[in-house]
Amino acid sequence: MISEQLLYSLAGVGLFGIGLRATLLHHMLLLRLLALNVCGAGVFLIFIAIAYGGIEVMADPVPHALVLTGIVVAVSATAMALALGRRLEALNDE
Amino acid sequence: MIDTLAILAIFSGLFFFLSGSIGLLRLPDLFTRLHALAKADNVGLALVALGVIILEPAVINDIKIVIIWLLVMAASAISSHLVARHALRENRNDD
Amino acid sequence: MISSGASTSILTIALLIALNLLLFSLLIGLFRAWLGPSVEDRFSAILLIGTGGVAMLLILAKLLQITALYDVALVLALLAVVGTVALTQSESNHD
Amino acid sequence: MIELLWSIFDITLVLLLLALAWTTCSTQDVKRAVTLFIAMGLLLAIVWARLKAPDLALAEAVIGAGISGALLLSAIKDYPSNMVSHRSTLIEGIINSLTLVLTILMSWAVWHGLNMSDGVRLSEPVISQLPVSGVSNPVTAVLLNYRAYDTLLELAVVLTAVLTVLTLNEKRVDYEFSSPLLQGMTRWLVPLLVVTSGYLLWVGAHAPGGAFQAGAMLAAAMILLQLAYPSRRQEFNNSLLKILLVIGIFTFLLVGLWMMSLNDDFLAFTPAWAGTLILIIETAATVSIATALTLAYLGGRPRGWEDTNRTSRSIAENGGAG
Repeated sequence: MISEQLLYSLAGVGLFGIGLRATLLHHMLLLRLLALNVCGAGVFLIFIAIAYGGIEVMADPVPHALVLTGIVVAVSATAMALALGRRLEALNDE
Repeated sequence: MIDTLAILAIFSGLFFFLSGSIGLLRLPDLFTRLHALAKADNVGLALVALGVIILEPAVINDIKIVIIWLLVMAASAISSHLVARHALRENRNDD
Repeated sequence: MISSGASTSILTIALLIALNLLLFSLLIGLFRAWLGPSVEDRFSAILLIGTGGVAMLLILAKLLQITALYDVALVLALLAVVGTVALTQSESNHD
Repeated sequence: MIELLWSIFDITLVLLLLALAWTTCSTQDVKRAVTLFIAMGLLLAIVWARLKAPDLALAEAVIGAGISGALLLSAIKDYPSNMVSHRSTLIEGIINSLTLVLTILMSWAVWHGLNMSDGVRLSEPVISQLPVSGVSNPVTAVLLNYRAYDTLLELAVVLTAVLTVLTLNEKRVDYEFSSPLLQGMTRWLVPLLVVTSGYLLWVGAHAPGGAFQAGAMLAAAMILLQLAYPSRRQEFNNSLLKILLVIGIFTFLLVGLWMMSLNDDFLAFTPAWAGTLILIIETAATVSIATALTLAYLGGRPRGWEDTNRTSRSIAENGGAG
């Protein structure tokens, strides 16, 4: 059987790549923001996959705490970027 | 014996989940799809929850699962109503 | 942690099959999110993922012996309606 | 047999996640992208649960189902939805090949890293110090005791983000419609959300939960109220809001300084009091996070904010003119 650690961290790398590509390709702010969030989810997934130790073993709590902080920061950054984008759209309309 | 009962409940719940999602995919318009969804939401989850309750010895967790089931039922009713109403209103605006 | 019937392998296998089938049913439902055509159609797929996710969390809690996953399912059930409300209330405003 | 079934589950889950990410990122339709993104968030919660990270599953469920859905769905109407644009083929090719190379390199790095000998796992020192940390949930211990600095700065980041939101925009216009059914449900759902938020805060000491999850839950309750009762114009008490916004970081700093006077080190908790101090900090942080997320959802200053905050408005208006 393949190792779950490897499978999920490769999935994390995949998410990161997909997100990065779309961040660079899109013109629209909201789509770029979503792509950036996908990117971030990929990084979180790599962390958590490495922390995973198996069905019977307790996972490493330190990466969990790191990623929890990361999720909070990601949400705040998204909210801030949405506000910036909204302001930008309002300026463009004028 | 108890385990068999639980497995039976969970798998009958799965039947409703699968038919719900197939209905979501195959039925012709939004309103019939929402109708299919309600099967998965209400009966499907109820049976799966019942199965897990049979397996779960701690009473506090059993109570939690019952609350979850009640919440999902209420949420599914409200959500279907809101989504359907929204669709109706948007269509009227288009005409 | 209470070790219960989940240690018996038949039950574990049955629960795993149930988990796989649930994921499969979500996969079918997600085709609707992909196909659309309207926002409401896509959103009905999200409603299905919400309920299916609750069912999956209940089974995972049993399989992995993590009781905290019942809390996650509870939170998911409680907040299931918030997204729907945000969707249906926000768009009716602009046209 | 059991391992095979787990593998099938893992592979399906991963493929579904990647497919959702791809469709989210490749579409030009904003509404479609946002709905698919919300679906991906819900799926991520299941992935965290599968990887035995219930704290994260909890956070992702609150964020994915509640906050980010509401944030993004309400933001859709700020943007034109049918703006299709393409990069030139050359640039697209360059971007595609660059990201492909980077992805392959990273895959190799991950594969190589996982094949190396197991380094020092941090979980052992975490577990061995748990008795003196004041809590028994290792994640909470890491967040609020061992690495309390990080959490303090995290609160500062949240505060900064919200201050930016408040400086830039006015609150969005209220919605016009509501449904009696929705209002009926809100009337009993909101108290339930508040109680669950308190439960998550309390349970964080010995099981998954904590300040952020509780705060986000409380914010979801506020958002639901805002959505269900659009006609009843909530007049916010702005001075109170400002206090609630900073009370978390203020309490954190105060406790840190107090502990510095006792133990010569910033945020070095006395073991006997650690449990109580962590609960106090978390309660204050919950209130602040809830206020911050609610204001972020509103998208700007509530009415009457300027009366006590003239400078920020004049800056925003000058920015608008220039």
